[in-house]
Amino acid sequence: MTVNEYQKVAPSVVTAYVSSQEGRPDTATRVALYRSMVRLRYLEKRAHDLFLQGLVKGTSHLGLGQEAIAAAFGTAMRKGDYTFATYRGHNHALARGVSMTSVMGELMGRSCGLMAGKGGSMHLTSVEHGMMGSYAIVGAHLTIANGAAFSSKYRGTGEVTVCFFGDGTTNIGAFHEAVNLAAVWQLPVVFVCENNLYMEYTSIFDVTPVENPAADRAAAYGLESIVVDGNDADAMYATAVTALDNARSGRGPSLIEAKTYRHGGHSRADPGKYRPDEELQAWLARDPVITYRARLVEAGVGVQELDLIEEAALKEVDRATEESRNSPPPDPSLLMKDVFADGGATWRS
Amino acid sequence: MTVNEYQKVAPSVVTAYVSSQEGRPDTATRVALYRSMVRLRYLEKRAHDLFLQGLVKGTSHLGLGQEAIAAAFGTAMRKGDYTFATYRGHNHALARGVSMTSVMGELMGRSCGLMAGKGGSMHLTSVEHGMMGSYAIVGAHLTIANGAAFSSKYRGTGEVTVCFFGDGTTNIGAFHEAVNLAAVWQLPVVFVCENNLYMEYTSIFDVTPVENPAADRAAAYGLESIVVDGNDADAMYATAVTALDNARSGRGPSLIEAKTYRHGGHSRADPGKYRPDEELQAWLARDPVITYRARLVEAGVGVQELDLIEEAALKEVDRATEESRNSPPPDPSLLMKDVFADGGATWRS
Amino acid sequence: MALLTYREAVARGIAQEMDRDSSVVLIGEDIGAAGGVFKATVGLYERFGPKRVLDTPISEQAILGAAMGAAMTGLRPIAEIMFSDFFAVCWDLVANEIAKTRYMTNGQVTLPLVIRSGNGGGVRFGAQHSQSIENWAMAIPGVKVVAPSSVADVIGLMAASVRDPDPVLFFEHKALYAAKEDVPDGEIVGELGRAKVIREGSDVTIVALAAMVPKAVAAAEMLAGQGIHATVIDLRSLIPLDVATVADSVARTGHLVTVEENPRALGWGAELSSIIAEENVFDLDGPIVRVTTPHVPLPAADSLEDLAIPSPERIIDGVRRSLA
Amino acid sequence: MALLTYREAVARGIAQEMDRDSSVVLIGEDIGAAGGVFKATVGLYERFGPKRVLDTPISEQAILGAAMGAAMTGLRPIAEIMFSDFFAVCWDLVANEIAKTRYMTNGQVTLPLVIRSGNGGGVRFGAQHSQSIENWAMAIPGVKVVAPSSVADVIGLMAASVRDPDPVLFFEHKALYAAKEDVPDGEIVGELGRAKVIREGSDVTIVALAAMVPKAVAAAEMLAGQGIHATVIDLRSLIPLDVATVADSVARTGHLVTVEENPRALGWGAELSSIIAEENVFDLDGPIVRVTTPHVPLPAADSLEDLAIPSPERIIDGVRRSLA
Ligand SMILES: Cc1ncc(C[n+]2csc(CCOP(=O)(O)OP(=O)(O)O)c2C)c(N)n1
Ligand SMILES: Cc1ncc(C[n+]2csc(CCOP(=O)(O)OP(=O)(O)O)c2C)c(N)n1
Ligand SMILES: [Mg+2]
Ligand SMILES: [Mg+2]
Repeated sequence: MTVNEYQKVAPSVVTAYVSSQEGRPDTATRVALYRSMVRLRYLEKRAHDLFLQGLVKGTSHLGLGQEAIAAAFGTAMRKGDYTFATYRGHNHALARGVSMTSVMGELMGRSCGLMAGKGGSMHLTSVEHGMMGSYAIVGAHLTIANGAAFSSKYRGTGEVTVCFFGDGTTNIGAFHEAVNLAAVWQLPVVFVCENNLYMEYTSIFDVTPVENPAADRAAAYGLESIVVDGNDADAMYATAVTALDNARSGRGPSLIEAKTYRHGGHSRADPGKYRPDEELQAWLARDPVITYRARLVEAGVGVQELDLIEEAALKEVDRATEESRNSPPPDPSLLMKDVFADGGATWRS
Repeated sequence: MTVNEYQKVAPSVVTAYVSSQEGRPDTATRVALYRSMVRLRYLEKRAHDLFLQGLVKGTSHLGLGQEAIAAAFGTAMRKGDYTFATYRGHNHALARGVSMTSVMGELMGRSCGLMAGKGGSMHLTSVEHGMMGSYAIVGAHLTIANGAAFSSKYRGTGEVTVCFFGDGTTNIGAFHEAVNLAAVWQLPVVFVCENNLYMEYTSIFDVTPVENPAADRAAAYGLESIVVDGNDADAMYATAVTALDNARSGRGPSLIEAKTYRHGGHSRADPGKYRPDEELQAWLARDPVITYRARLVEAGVGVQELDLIEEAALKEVDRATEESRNSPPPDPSLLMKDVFADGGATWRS
Repeated sequence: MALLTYREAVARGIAQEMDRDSSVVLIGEDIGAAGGVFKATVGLYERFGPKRVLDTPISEQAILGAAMGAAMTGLRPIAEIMFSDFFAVCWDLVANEIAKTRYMTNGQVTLPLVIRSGNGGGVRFGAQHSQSIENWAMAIPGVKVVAPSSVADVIGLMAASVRDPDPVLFFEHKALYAAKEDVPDGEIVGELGRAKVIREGSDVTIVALAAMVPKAVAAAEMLAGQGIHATVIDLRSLIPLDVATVADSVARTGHLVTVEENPRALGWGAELSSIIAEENVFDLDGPIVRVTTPHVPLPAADSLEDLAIPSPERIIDGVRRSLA
Repeated sequence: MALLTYREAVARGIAQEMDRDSSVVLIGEDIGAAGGVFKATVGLYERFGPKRVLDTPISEQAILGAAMGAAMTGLRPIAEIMFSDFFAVCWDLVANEIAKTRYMTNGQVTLPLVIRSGNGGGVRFGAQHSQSIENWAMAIPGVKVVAPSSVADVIGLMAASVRDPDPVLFFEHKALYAAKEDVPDGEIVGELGRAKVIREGSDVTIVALAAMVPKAVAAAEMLAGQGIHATVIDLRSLIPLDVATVADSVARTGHLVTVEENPRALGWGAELSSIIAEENVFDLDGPIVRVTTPHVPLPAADSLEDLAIPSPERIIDGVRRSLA
């Protein structure tokens, strides 16, 4: 199959990956998954609006279309587990319980932001929620995730570390070093490749010699090859549960490739025009939030319950927007704070 | 098989890799292979002696025991082809036709050295012989080799680039990036992993999650898995011919794993005591030079012919030693020469 | 004459050299059909095709290695490292390989290559996408370091860099990509290692680079209104470093102020200051003052980033300290 | 008292801290049973076992990433980068991640970790295994930078580094590993950011670091024979930088000479010189002179390497230029 052929048929190919019948979550969990996805979706849409209004400065990378992956792990992970994400990390922060206000405030560079504006959208971090950081240099955080996993193993405290990254990341050296060391040290870490088919503006197929950029590399580290439909919250959840359990039980790391698609461009400045329209349409038809809603309704979940979830999420987003708009810019004194652990920036006497 | 079990049986396992009956070189070529191996062997032994006499300064990394690999490629490559090697590169320089005096002179920091002492033993380079450098930072030169291969492809000039490195190198990021890009760009490059079972002082098996550190990664780049007995000059030669031909004919890169063993320590300061004695003995019994001599004699090559080859090599080494000893240290003016292409080191006006 | 942006000038400079010399090729991430994330290579793929404009995987080490190997064997590659912060993932190729190979091989290997990169802050990208790392490069013997401030210089210095037989790190300033200027038609070729005196004044010498040049000029204009007349010098390249032009000016003004976007410790101003303090100390009538970003990572929030990067006001303050 | 080598002091310093604090672990290549390629970790594997002394693949990015992630979550790792030149393959972890994370997270993340490395030349290892890269680190806001010259300081500053809540880059000098000194028994704990006045003299202040300290002392002794009395200061750390001790001394001597092993451009002497030239210019009675390796890669041949690295003779010459 050539690259273009593959891309055209991708949605149906992807559907074939699913094996969501087994290990399907119970109804309460499925509702929780839906709630989580809706929250992520609404926040990202609002972030886009605020960008258009000039209120989100700098850059930002939306996870619209990729919600099922973050929601599934966020739901399956335990308190105390560690998340490492990329610049495309809003979803992952929210899915671990970080408040919308602190995420949105950070995007807007306000003092209510998670890091009071010092980090920005690409570096969302909330240690309190196990959100150990969002990293903007491709590849690095896979190596850092290993360190957290090593620490858990050393301390015997049983946390699992989950590290999210994109398809393009599989071609950088740090990916290789990190997955390899995790395998050698048998670390309790789960590497999750969100394969959205594109790097920034270039198709991953144009610059990668294998079809599944993560899964086809798993054997190089003695790991199992795992491909999952990243737009199917049930399949993602089952996969997450298994991988987390393996890690927690001392059976070592996993490398998971979740096939998905971003609805928008790479970052705020990008209209994403390089993508064939039919490809985009096919993937929009597989929207993880919309299709999951339909699935839940079909499974007997009440429409009102789902409506209420959506309304609550919308209210939460509105409130977060309001709070962030009203939040002042960071205090100027922050410029010279917290370079060092004494709270300051003094480097000479 | 556990690591230790593997190491113990390694020699016999390795023997099983050989498929040297097909593509066996003709007698003239086999004699040339023997001559090349003997030259490398004698020079390395002398380098060791000179180090004991305090004449080789700094560090040096001998290729004793690994001669078959360099000799096979050196014999199979064409004039104009490019070699990239590591700090363990004396063999590779000699095998491309670099004179013993200029190699030995470089080890001794004399002006007759290949780079007049400015590079040292770890950086042997002779552009004239296609010896495009020896590199001392693990991994980097695989990426540089790609550039030479790309250049040949771009210019349409048909050279093949061959890049040698060790087993330990397969775990660093640059390895991943380089082999991957070579596969994506279908470059005329041959990557040759000389798996001598050890990094510096640590067994490769202790820090690698697969059994064949290079070959088991080939599939990650869509490449064929190739393992060859690196102590068998015939097998190496046949493998080299095939890979060079594939590259030259536009069939893209190869990744070859040659199983071998270094007879001494990692570098001059290392007695290599971390290696089990039985392992060392088993590999010494598979000495590529001694076993090949026996094989040639069995195949009907005259003992006198082989004796003459050895005598000639010894004379060459003696002469090189003499010339290097008598060569003055580099002219002090070289300190400030050739930082830039104007020949100087001026960085300010 | 044509009104060009700084980002268009990058593409024009490259096109000029690719037209002239078929050994020039372009290598990088998203530089082809996408035209680069800063849109600085727009049109080159269409014009020169996929054989000469090559998209790569996200593999910065592989990019620079490919550039180096190609330069060793007859090509003149231009490699892109998208944001200069990413030099940190491939610094080995710059610091240990590209910079040292000519010397280590006793002159056998020549490396005519250019590595261009989006450098600097002011665009609210946060600490990992805003650094001014031209100083990292300056510290490595064996590379040349160029950082143009004007649209015309982008073309001229790009041409000079491509034609230079040595490896050149070419820092394009992200905050200047949208800047516009009229530039002459036809071939433009500059010269490396020659600073440009942008305005002359007898009271103080202000030396700046890249995005700090317009700020220094703004400060000088404000100072003129207060009766203080400043010479403003655009260094244009750090290696070669045009000390002579600076020293000449200091000999006349007696006062030196450097304006650096980089964090304080070991910015290029330190080197310049130490040279003047060693060789021209008796020309000085006051302290050499360095205006820099404080020694902190760059914050993302606009309000904080604006506080961090030198402003005309802070430059004026620096001048006053030197004159005091 | 015990007569110890510098390399033994490394192991003793680490052992002292591992004994005290079970959150201290050691990560690196060949550091376990092999005891490290410089034999600076001999005995630690036997004493603390494979759970606390971990050999890694040749994966410097993975090493530093592991150290960082472990430090974020309660451990106090000591990572080894075998030769400091190899920082170039993992500089991203230092410059972009470890140094910036506390700041970017508004203080949420604390990174108590040490990265130790064999640094410097004089051992004929050639350009890729001999660099003095403490300056690369000094240019990055957010890390501390330590480089001991004496055996006792190795222990004391190692202890201080391990106990420090911030990331510390700890540069051991390869040419000093065999140096021997008597050191007291029992716990030794030093302090970061305090320079040491090694000898006092009223004519000139010579500031040095690591392997340049014994050379500066040798020069001072020779100068004393010629009636010139030098103060010699061992900086011991670059970040924090003890400017006060240097400035005090310059206020007395009126002359400053820095002795750096690094190539000239942007060595730490430039920063120190620029600080004095800005803040203490009126204390100076002559130019600030920097004695450095020329701005070239280091050659391998012994005769050339000896010419490159500052010698007592070149230091004396520098002093004479400052006093002239
Ligand atoms: C080392 C490095 N190189 C390049 C970049 C620029 N960059 C940022 S995101 C990106 C694409 C990443 O693609 P992928 O891993 O698929 O993640 P996605 O954005 O699709 O989620 C690139 C090239 C970077 N941040 N770091
Ligand atoms: C990036 C980097 N890390 C570490 C080293 C130190 N080092 C030099 S050789 C070596 C072992 C390499 O092992 P291998 O690749 O198997 O090659 P061999 O020496 O066995 O030929 C190491 C760790 C280095 N030179 N570069
Ligand atoms: Mg992607
Ligand atoms: Mg090996």
